[in-house]
Amino acid sequence: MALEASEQKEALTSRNLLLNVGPSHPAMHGVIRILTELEGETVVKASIEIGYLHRGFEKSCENGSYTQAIPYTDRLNYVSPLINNFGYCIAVEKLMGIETTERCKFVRVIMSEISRVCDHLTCVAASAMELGAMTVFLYMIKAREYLWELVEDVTGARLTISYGRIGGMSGDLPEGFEVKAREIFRRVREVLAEVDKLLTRNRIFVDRLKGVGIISKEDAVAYGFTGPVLRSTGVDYDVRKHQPYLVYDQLDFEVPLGTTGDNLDRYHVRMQEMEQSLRVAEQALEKLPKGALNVNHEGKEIEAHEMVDRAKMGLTRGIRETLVQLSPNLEGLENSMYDQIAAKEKRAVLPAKRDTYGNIEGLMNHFMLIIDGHGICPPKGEAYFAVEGANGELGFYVVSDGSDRPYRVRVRPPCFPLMAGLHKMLEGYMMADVVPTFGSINMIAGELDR
Amino acid sequence: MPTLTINQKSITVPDGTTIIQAAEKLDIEIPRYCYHPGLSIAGSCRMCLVEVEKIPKFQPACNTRVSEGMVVHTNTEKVKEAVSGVLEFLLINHPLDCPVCDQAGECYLQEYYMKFGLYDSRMDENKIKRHKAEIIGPHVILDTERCILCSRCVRFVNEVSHSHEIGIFNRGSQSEIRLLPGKILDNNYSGNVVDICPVGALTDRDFRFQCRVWYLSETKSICPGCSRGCNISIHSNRQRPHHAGGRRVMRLKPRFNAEVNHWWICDEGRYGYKFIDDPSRISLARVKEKGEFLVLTLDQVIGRAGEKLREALEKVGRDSVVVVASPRLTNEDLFVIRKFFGEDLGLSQIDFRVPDQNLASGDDFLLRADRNPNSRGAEAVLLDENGFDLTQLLSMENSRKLQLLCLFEQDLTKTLGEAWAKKFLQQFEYVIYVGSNENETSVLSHLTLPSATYAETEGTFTNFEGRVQKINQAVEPLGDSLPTWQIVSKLACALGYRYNYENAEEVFGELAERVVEFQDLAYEKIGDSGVEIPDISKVQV
Amino acid sequence: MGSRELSFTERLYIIEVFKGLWLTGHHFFGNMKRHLARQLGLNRLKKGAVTFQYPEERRPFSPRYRSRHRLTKRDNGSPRCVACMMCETVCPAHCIYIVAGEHPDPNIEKFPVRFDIDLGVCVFCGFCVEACPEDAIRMDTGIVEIAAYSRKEMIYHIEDLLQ
Amino acid sequence: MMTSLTIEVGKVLLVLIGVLNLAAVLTWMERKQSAVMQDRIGANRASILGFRAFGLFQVLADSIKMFAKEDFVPPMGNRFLHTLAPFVSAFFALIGFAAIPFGNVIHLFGKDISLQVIDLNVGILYVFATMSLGIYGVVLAGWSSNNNYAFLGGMRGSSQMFSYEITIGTTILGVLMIFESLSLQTIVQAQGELLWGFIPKWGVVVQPIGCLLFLVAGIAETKRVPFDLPEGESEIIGYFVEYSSMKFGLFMLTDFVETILIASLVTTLFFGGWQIPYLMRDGFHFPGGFTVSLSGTSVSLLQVLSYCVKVFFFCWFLLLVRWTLPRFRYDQLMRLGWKMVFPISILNLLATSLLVLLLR
Amino acid sequence: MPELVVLRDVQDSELRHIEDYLKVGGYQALKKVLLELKPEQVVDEVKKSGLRGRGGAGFPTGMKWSFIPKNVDKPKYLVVNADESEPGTCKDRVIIERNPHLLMEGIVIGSYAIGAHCCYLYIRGEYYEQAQILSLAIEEAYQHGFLGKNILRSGYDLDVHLHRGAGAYICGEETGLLESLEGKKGWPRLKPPFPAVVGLYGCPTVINNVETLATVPRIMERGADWFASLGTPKNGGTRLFAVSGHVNKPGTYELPLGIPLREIIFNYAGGMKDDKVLKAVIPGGSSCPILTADEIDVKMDFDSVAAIGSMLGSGGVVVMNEEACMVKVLLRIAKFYAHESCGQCTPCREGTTWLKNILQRVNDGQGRPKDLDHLMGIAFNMIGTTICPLSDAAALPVRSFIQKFRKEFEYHVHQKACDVAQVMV
Amino acid sequence: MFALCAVTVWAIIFLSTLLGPRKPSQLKDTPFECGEQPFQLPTDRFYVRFYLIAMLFILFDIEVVFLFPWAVVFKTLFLPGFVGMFIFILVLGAGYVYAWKKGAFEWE
Repeated sequence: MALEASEQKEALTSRNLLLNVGPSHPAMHGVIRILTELEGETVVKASIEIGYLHRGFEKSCENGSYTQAIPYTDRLNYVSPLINNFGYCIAVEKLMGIETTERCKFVRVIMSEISRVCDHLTCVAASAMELGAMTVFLYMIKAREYLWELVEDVTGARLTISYGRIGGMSGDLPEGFEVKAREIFRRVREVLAEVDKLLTRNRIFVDRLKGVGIISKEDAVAYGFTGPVLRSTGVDYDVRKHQPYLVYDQLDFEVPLGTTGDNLDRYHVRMQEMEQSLRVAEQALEKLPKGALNVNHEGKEIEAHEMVDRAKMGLTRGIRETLVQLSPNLEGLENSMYDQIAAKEKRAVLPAKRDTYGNIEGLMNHFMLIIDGHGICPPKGEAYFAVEGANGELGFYVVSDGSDRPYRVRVRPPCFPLMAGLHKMLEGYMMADVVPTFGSINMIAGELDR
Repeated sequence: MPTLTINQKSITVPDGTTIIQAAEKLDIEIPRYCYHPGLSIAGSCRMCLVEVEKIPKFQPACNTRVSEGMVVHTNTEKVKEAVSGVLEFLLINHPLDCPVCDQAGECYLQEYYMKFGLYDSRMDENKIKRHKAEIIGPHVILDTERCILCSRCVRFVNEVSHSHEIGIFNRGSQSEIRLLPGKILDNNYSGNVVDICPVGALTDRDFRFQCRVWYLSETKSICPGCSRGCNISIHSNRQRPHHAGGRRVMRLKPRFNAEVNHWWICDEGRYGYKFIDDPSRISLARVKEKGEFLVLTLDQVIGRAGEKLREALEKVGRDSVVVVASPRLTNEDLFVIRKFFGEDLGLSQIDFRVPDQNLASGDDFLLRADRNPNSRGAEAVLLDENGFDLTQLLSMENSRKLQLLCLFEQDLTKTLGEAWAKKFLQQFEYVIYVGSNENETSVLSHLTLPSATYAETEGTFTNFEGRVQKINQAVEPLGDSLPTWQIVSKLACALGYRYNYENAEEVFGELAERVVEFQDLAYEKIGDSGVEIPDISKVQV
Repeated sequence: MGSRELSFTERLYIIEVFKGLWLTGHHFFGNMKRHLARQLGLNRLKKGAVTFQYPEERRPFSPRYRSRHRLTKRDNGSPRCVACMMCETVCPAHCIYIVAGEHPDPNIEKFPVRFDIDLGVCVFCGFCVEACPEDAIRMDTGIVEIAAYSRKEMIYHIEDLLQ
Repeated sequence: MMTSLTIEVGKVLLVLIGVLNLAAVLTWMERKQSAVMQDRIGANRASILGFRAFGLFQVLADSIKMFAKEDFVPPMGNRFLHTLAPFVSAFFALIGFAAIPFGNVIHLFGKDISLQVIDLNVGILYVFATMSLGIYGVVLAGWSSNNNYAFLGGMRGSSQMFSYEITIGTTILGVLMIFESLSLQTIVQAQGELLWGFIPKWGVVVQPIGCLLFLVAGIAETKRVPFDLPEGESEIIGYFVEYSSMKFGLFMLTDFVETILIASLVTTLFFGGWQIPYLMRDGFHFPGGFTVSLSGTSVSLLQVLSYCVKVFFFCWFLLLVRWTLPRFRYDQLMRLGWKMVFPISILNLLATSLLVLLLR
Repeated sequence: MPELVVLRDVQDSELRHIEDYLKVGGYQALKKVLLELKPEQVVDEVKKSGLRGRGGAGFPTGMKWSFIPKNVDKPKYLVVNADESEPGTCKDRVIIERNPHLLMEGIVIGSYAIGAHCCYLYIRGEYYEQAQILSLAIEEAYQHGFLGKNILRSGYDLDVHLHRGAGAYICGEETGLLESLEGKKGWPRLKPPFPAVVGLYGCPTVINNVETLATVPRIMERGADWFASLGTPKNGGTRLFAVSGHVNKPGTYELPLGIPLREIIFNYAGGMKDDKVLKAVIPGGSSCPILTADEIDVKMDFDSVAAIGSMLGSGGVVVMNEEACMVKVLLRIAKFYAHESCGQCTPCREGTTWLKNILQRVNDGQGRPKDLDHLMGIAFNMIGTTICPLSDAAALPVRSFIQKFRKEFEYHVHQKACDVAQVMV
Repeated sequence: MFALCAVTVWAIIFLSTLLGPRKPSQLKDTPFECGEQPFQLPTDRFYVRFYLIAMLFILFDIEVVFLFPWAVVFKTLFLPGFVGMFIFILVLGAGYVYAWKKGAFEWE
């Protein structure tokens, strides 16, 4: 007791404990290994080892057509797949010089923001759960579930959405989307308020996060951090604001910033970003160009198979005036809706279903976009496009050699630089802080390892 | 030699060149349906319309001859509009058949729609129904709905095959291709109409629904059907093995070679690929024991063959071994046979000439009576020194018992007739058969080694004119089979010789050094269209 | 920024803890009330939980939801599919296997002799539905329970898909 | 002699069965309660003949499952200690109940039976002693598993429980001071009195701060959220990471038994134990002079019921806490224990003593 | 009464027999030509006269003759196009019926001018009687030595063969006619090479309309200057106008080029029948763009008519009064072209039928608002993109009809009914 | 009570060992460390901080034990008891403050 701390150490030299945290650890959101050197409970050294979920995303993309890469992008940041979808699509569109329709841009913004909220919800919820606040987790997951319901209504799936298409989307928003979305946003806000009550002013929670996992502005920039983690340090950088894409420049939102770059700041940044995202989505809903959505078709509506049969028998008279009733999976591809969201580029966008079923031009166009070796063939060149993913700047770099397969697809995942700098946020803190710090970064192995 | 400008690019071309040909030289694509370089000009599809300065009307590029100072535009808005307009006309009565059409994927309607069309359809009338899926000959099926009346096929039967089986009947939008009364499209070149048909009107019955064309990969090769050596592309399906019952080689297409076959190929050659994936393929090596074949590994069987060979050489002598090579083998195969049997083992009884009892006949266009692809090459490689003539041996009533016969790709029962062949084979104590497919001779052999077919190997053939042309590997050798030169090399190794050729190119390199006819040739120089070797007779002097 | 320092009362833990307990307790009693009401048959509409009792109670799927595939049929029960291989080609997972055959009707011409989907490999991206020019394949069965004891059983054949 | 032995064994069995069953019910309650709090339904699938009983059978199913699981012992670990650890944990948690009175004296079979297994005059110290010994289970589990995580968990567990052991001691000093006894039965009986004639003289009334601190320290003793550091499932998985089958089940059981123990102690020390306000031996005597007469047996049964209800309530409350709060970090936990609860409890003690002095 | 050229001797009579023809001074021009003039001089004379082909295109005849290469070994041919099948036109028939020998004389002069020794006379299949008349005339001409070996002892030989077509409009197109003559399907040939170089059987060939050749003897007789003075500059001579439709006196009138259309209708054709209001006129056969009533002051010569967007064509003036439904008229025309398209070139083969189908629908009251634009677009794509002008012939009327009578078409589309009176109001 | 509890707990453990299957495997025998081979096992000496807590516990716990009897009889002892114990607590407090100052309660 009387010994000085330094003397204690000399007198009772103990070996530091080398401990693996991950790859298969309850708090590892994906698979990653943090090799920690513990002095007591204190982490003196942490080294991050990634690659446990490496599945050759980029090479897989390069082995299929441009469209076939879209399902792969779902599995990058699988918590916010829509943003990945759109990021990739916009990159290819940039490569091809396609301009999407106004409505398409708005829909993309809405869906991106919903996805972002899902992502932040998951991140905060998981962090809270790992701190033992299971109830918060479930409340937030409940909110995410509401949003996913919305996503399902639009895309036909909850996670593996495959919604983006080069030059558009796989379908327009369904009817009644706006009303439902607003209702769900209201419910999400309720949950956020509850979570706020449970956590934000709770000292146990605040103490766990405050002053923990600090990264300085300079370090964050030097490591190439982006997204909430960078903003928590007070650096004002958001792709949506600083290199506006889609229609973000027409929408009003704030970029929440932190000051110290600790876990608490990241929590606050995420919580406020959710609110901002909901705001953006609501504004976009407000401004969404309506167009021919509710056009009353004079012609009668016929079943898809009837149209196919008629066209096959050459009885095409009047087919262009009829509305085709599609398989429910294809809702939103009816001609009236499709025109609103699909870019007018027949070399990239599948024709509307009525054209595929009902006239030879559409059918041939459809075929040529699907057949191996034809498909979408952007001109030779390269394009990089970055969107604001939930975790930061998500960039797609696509190189085309003029064929129907990308020559190179490279992803700049926001998590990758974060992982490079993670050790800075872990070292010097306690073993128990590994989990909240790691959680606050929201590492997604899918996009990290690709 | 007029100089003209097409889309701001200048080029000087010989007199009489048409715009379309000049544009081709400049890599400017002008869409066309009726134009085919091997046929007369019809100028009826109107797809190749171009703008020529100082001429008010659109000119069809296929029929307009260039003149000095001509300025042609193929990509102005007006031209694009005209071309897409023509395409629209072509498609208004085109059925929605892409899903069931074999042409989809190599259809010029699709291709040009994507390149030059891309308009929104205005057609809202009923389409004209016509005859569908009519079998018009042993190889060809006709769908008149899909026909765009480019008349290529009609011109082909009139101008190339001179068989005059089909024509265009009726007038206006009722026009359609029909067989002439009392005729069917049955000539030895009928398959070519499928190739030249730019759409899916004429499709191949043999290929029908077997595989989608976009799954196919192309390999440049030479038709082994006769000594003409027509240039072909082997279309094989390597991506989706579940199609066509696992058949790998799906079809053959002629490949342009101005010196040999132009754009054409005869049906006999075109459909002569079936043996490659035939159930009769010998895929495993085997040895006959007590009258039953026993399948062993290739190395075991080659070891056994080596033993037998050594036994024959050591116990009885060189005169007891006869090697019958085949003019179906590549130059490389033949060279390795010559090198091993002739030079290393010092055998003199090597030949490839087996008199054919039922000699086929050729025609005056492409098909040659000699159905072997490499007779000329075999002569050059095998016949240059020893005076052995197999026919003598065959005709001789042999009193001495011969020890070993090594047969390469020779179905003696077929060429000699069953009785004669059996009699001949019985003279030998042991018969080794190296071949790709089962036949009556292989069944009679004591030891069988599986060799790869021409689609599974690479090498060279020498055609009857002395043109050395290259074949390339399209698919992997089936089962344990190997190219013949590899089998012989392995056999040589089994007897203690060092044969370590990496590939056919190495064999050819040595062949070019050693065989006078091939001197100065290099494998990579052969290229896609082959090289004619100087007259062999002259070289021999 | 929201991370203002905690006030003294907040630093005492207890008040915030009780606020939290109040909130969760509120949820507890509110939900209990609804559960009880439902049990007693007083209120059939309000549920005390957001979860679904899966096998007997199902979450309503969105109409667009991509569930197990099916092949649509002609009036005579044969598949509408004409074996054009679009789905097979577009499938990013290469899980569709089609073999075509000749149909006696020249207006149909082609039909699938074999049409297998390996659902163990399928990624449910819906590209096949989108690629089908004949409206022959749909993913609207609402069947999401796709399980088998072996990989082989995960391959659905044409008969299964036609049902 | 025989009868008294029978009665003793009967009491032991009653307590044991009661506690074990309550622990089992708590596993169900934990699921259901958390579910209801979290807008879920919770486990309800286990059924007997299609009868589900709101998932109560899940407990049974779980135990069957655990019994049927492979009992795994890490090869490099100490087999004996490894087996001993859960035994120690559960055993010491269970025997603590011996000193806890669950009712007053009941007159049965012509005998006065005290509703308590043993009325020790140092009952409270006995209970603390058993709780302290329970730590060995955790430490042993951590040590014998030959696993870094388990080891860390064991270390954390021991440190944490050491720290809060002191606190838990100091927090009840005030109560002891007021009721002047170490015997729990005496303390409970003392709480039957009324302050100023109408307020029950429960511990919580006279020692509110002590009650609160005891509750905090008590939760810390149970190793449950927000003090579940030894377990810390998302951090270090816990001291029982290498345990499986019913050995693991015993650790779980211990958790719940300890929860009941703390609930019982809180009830006993601060909430009047089996006492019901205004209920005397012969019935209710409300402050206004209103009386309800009851037979002695029914009073005793009512008191037992009251005890049970109180314990049950505190179990519920502890679960509510467990499912609401996040977890402390180690240093924060120590700080809370050493720098907040401990000094405050000492101050509380001094203040109490001063008050007692002054009131005298 | 203007001076007549072709119908001079046969205004109201017929000169079917050579004797009659000789009586009015027939074959004198031929004598003059064969005995006094060299072929080049004949060509020059015709050139000087400014005679333009009367078949429809109006190409200067002299020029055409001069394209025949001089120094080739191949035989040269003169082909007479008597395949008069343009709806609304029946001028050649008048010449053949009334004065076949004038044509014969023209044929011999023309053949002489281009050095042809064989002439084919391709007559429309439906002109059975006319073919009889012609074969008689040919026989008589042979008998009188105007055909055959050593004509008029000039040493010039000429054989004329009569060939009857089989009823295809397309065989009126010169190369289609050649194909037909060669025994093939009447598909127009790709040009170049032009018939003047590679024509019938691959030999240099001149194809002339009946009226053109019938004019030639007169020019030879009275001189080029006289002929040129008849019409307007550049459009010399007279023209046979076959007036039909709602007029009092439909018939074929020979009038000098440049005469106003109004005069033809109201002076020569006797004005509108039943004094109905004139609505529209097709000035030169069905393939020519239509003219409205406001435009009938146009001078009927090649250039003036072209200047207002129509064509003089083959001179078939079709007059329509207020009761004519333009949709029906156009449909009738479109049906004709859809039927007559040879099917060789894509735009024509598909376009004509497509036009017909849409028009049929519009006429049936199933039209759609976009149809008119489509018709215009389709017609636009058909013009100038084919081998022969049939496609243009089908497309031009469509465009002009819709341009000039759009209201009427729109009425059909929107009201799904035909009510001419309504539209005119 | 003791016996019964012991029997129950033992029975539970025994039953589970009896009923559970036994399928050892190489992989199962490695200690769990997130799927990686551990670098070292906790047999070495470990960081001193934990022992410090144990020391503190012993010190304070013993002192606290002294308070129990005092508290029980506090009312009887009255003022002298209070003063005596106040001094005791003061001394205890001094030690506590020293430990605090020394950072024994800091768990960095």
